[in-house]
Amino acid sequence: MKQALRSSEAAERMPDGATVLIGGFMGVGSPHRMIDALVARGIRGLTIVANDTARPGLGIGKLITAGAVARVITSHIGLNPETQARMLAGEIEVDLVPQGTLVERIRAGGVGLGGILTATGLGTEVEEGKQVIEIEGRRYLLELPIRGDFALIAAHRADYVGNLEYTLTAHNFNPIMALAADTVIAEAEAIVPVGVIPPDAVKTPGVLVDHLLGRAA
Amino acid sequence: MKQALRSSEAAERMPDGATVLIGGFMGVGSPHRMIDALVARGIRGLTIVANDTARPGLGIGKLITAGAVARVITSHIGLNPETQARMLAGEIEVDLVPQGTLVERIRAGGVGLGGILTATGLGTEVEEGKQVIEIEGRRYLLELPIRGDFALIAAHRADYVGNLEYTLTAHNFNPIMALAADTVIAEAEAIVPVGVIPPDAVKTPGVLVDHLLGRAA
Amino acid sequence: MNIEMEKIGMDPKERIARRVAQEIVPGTLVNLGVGLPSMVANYVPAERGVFFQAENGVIGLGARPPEGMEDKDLTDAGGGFVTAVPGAASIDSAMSFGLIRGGHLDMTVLGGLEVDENGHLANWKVPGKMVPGMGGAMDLVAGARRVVVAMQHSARGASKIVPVCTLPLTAARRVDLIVTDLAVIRPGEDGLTLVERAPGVSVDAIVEATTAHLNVPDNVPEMRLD
Amino acid sequence: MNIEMEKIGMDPKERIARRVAQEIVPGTLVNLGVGLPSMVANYVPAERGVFFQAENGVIGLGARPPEGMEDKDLTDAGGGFVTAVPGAASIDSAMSFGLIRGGHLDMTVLGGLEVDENGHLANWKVPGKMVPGMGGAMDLVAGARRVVVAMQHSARGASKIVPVCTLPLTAARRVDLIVTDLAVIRPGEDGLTLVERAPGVSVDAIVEATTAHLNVPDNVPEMRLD
Repeated sequence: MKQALRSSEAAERMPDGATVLIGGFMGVGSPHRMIDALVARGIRGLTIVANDTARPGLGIGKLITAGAVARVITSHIGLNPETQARMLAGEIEVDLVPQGTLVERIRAGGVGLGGILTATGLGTEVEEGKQVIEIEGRRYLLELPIRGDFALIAAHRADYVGNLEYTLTAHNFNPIMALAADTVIAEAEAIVPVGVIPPDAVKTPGVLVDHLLGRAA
Repeated sequence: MKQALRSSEAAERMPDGATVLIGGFMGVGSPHRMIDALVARGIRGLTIVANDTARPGLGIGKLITAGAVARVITSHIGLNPETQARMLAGEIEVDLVPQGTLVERIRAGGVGLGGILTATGLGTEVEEGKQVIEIEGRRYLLELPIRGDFALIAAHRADYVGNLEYTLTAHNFNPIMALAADTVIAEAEAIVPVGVIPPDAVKTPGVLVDHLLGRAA
Repeated sequence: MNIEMEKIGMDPKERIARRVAQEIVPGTLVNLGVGLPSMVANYVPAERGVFFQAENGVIGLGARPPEGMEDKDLTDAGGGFVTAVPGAASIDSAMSFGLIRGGHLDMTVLGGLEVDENGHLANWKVPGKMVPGMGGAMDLVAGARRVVVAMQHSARGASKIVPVCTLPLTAARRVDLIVTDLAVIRPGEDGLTLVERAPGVSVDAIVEATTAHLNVPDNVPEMRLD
Repeated sequence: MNIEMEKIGMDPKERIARRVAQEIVPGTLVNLGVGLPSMVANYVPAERGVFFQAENGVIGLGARPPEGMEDKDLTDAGGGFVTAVPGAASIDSAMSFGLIRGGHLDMTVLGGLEVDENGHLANWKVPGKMVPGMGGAMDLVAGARRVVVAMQHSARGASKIVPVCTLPLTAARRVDLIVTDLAVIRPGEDGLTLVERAPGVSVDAIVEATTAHLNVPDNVPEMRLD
């Protein structure tokens, strides 16, 4: 059984400079309470791994605006002009990774693979500096795993042992990121007693979750 | 919307010598109706990819006993003395693959990866003949994808468009195998109208399923 | 070209979307990019049994929801509210891109900045100016069975169909079809072939508006825009 | 050794299972192999909040179901009927082995055919005789944070703890602990160290029953078997 943690307490446990996987797609299915708590704590120098940086004032965009981020590993920053401006000004380092490669690299980090071979990115800038491996006459890029010190996960419902359910397009990177960090912090819209989420509906087993944010005050 | 197919019709579409991925773990979550239909059809020379060969008289064990199988790619044959006997007699070729590597190789075949790097099998017979790749001082085996001409999938419920639900330990290899074959044939314990399985409960999207066996007569 | 567009009483984007919709095979899985490509869904009748995928996590993307019934957890890849059709499935990003990269996606429709005589697409970066990132575009072009580029023929008076892409490529793969407000063009081994022209647009006008070399057959029929 | 076992009124397998159960840390995720290792669960009180994983697809494996209430779709990795505890999760094989290989499994308990002075385990093949296959054993030994081997000290009078494994290895990794009916042995950089002896069993008897070299400290306490 998990102890319910306040978002401010959770944010205190995260040091400046940490590598943080953050769920969500344009703010949908993002851990908004944890993001707000990190902004409030004034955290600095983060490496963020996330699909995108949302928009200014939304989700991960708040961390960008707050100056909390030193580096982003992401697939898309097109809807956040502030990320682009800070990148061009040299304030944020941005590593652009194809979305499918990004999620597979995080999964590889989570399930103990040393790397994966993919055709995505061949013949593009993504190929630069990477090892190319030929198998039966076809070329593939060797892409390496990504892991975080922390993963911040947003779920639809959690139960007391930390089992998580997601809904609709709010799944996105969350179930994969929950596999790939030393410390996994989940926030859910509702926390229900054990047994309310049936075994077949659990998408992230509670054994993966280290901390659960308590009911929003 | 799928057309409901009889198991005998489905078996007729499968040629001798095909490579067939078959779900199940010791017969639990195996496509028993399709297996019976293949035995009845007298199919020969199959390459079976499956976690195990169950027991004589159970699940995949029936295909072994019927002499339908030329080769098995599997993690475990210990509970089927007939597989072992036929292997030692040179009648069946058996490729033993660690269970986690087997499922990841099938997944790689299903999601378009050219291969995966894993530490499982290093320093064992599994390493023989494989490429070893060193990354940041750690060694990994390069394991290649597996795909089938057919995947035979057992599900708990299907809906009319082929969305599948699984239950408890009858998931096992089924959701992964459904990704990795040219033709996917699913049998379910019940077929329900569209909408009865809510989007969040779908574990194999119907777009992956080519044929659905009709209600058992 | 705008004058001609107005003549036939159809917005150029609508023309493109209607023409692309004809490419969509019944009962398939299709991904539509953000922006213009997403308009294609408006012209695909429900009876065709097509499932649209939004790569952010739904198979069975539907139209906009009724006012006041939007669900914050159901959006398309552009972040706009959508619905889910009966028979829809929620999927995570690993499954979503597993479908795209594993050859399960029958077709993708993407916007473009440039397409060249090799059929190469560039659509994710203008160095030094605009770097939105590739999002899912590289996966889609590398993985989809069929890639259709839907874009305006020109931008600010300059042809977007060029001899060789000057912008960074999205993939090494040759796309399968280009549909613009002026023409339908098929890339192949022997370069770009003009296969259809927009209603009221002459072959000469298309060739003039295109910096890439176009193979022009004797007969170039008009697009059918039903 | 059977005489001594009977003296203390406990089956050798039960002794092993009870001793291994003490290794299990509250609140962790543990995988128990088929056979003897699966007996360990009987001696882990529910209050410890341990989740047992069956690699065929459940986290939160429970005891045997009541007679007549068995579910054909809920078994352990040996195919035997089990229950699921409250808070259990169903998982597919990719997630199951993702947990095992990704470092999420705190401990695994496996049977063995041989363990050697390097701490290497052999437990999946007797060439020419018995080739059950490795099942999940290679993944478990390569991936679990802690590997405990639970086995009888000898088979048909021959020591199973040997200088160098003669059977094919399960992994190159050194296991963390060996628990037999006679002893608890810890493999390390400097070989195998005898850390506990079964009640009523002398150090000399253990050394005599073991073909591998054992480091023997001055004080080798008796196993506590609560």
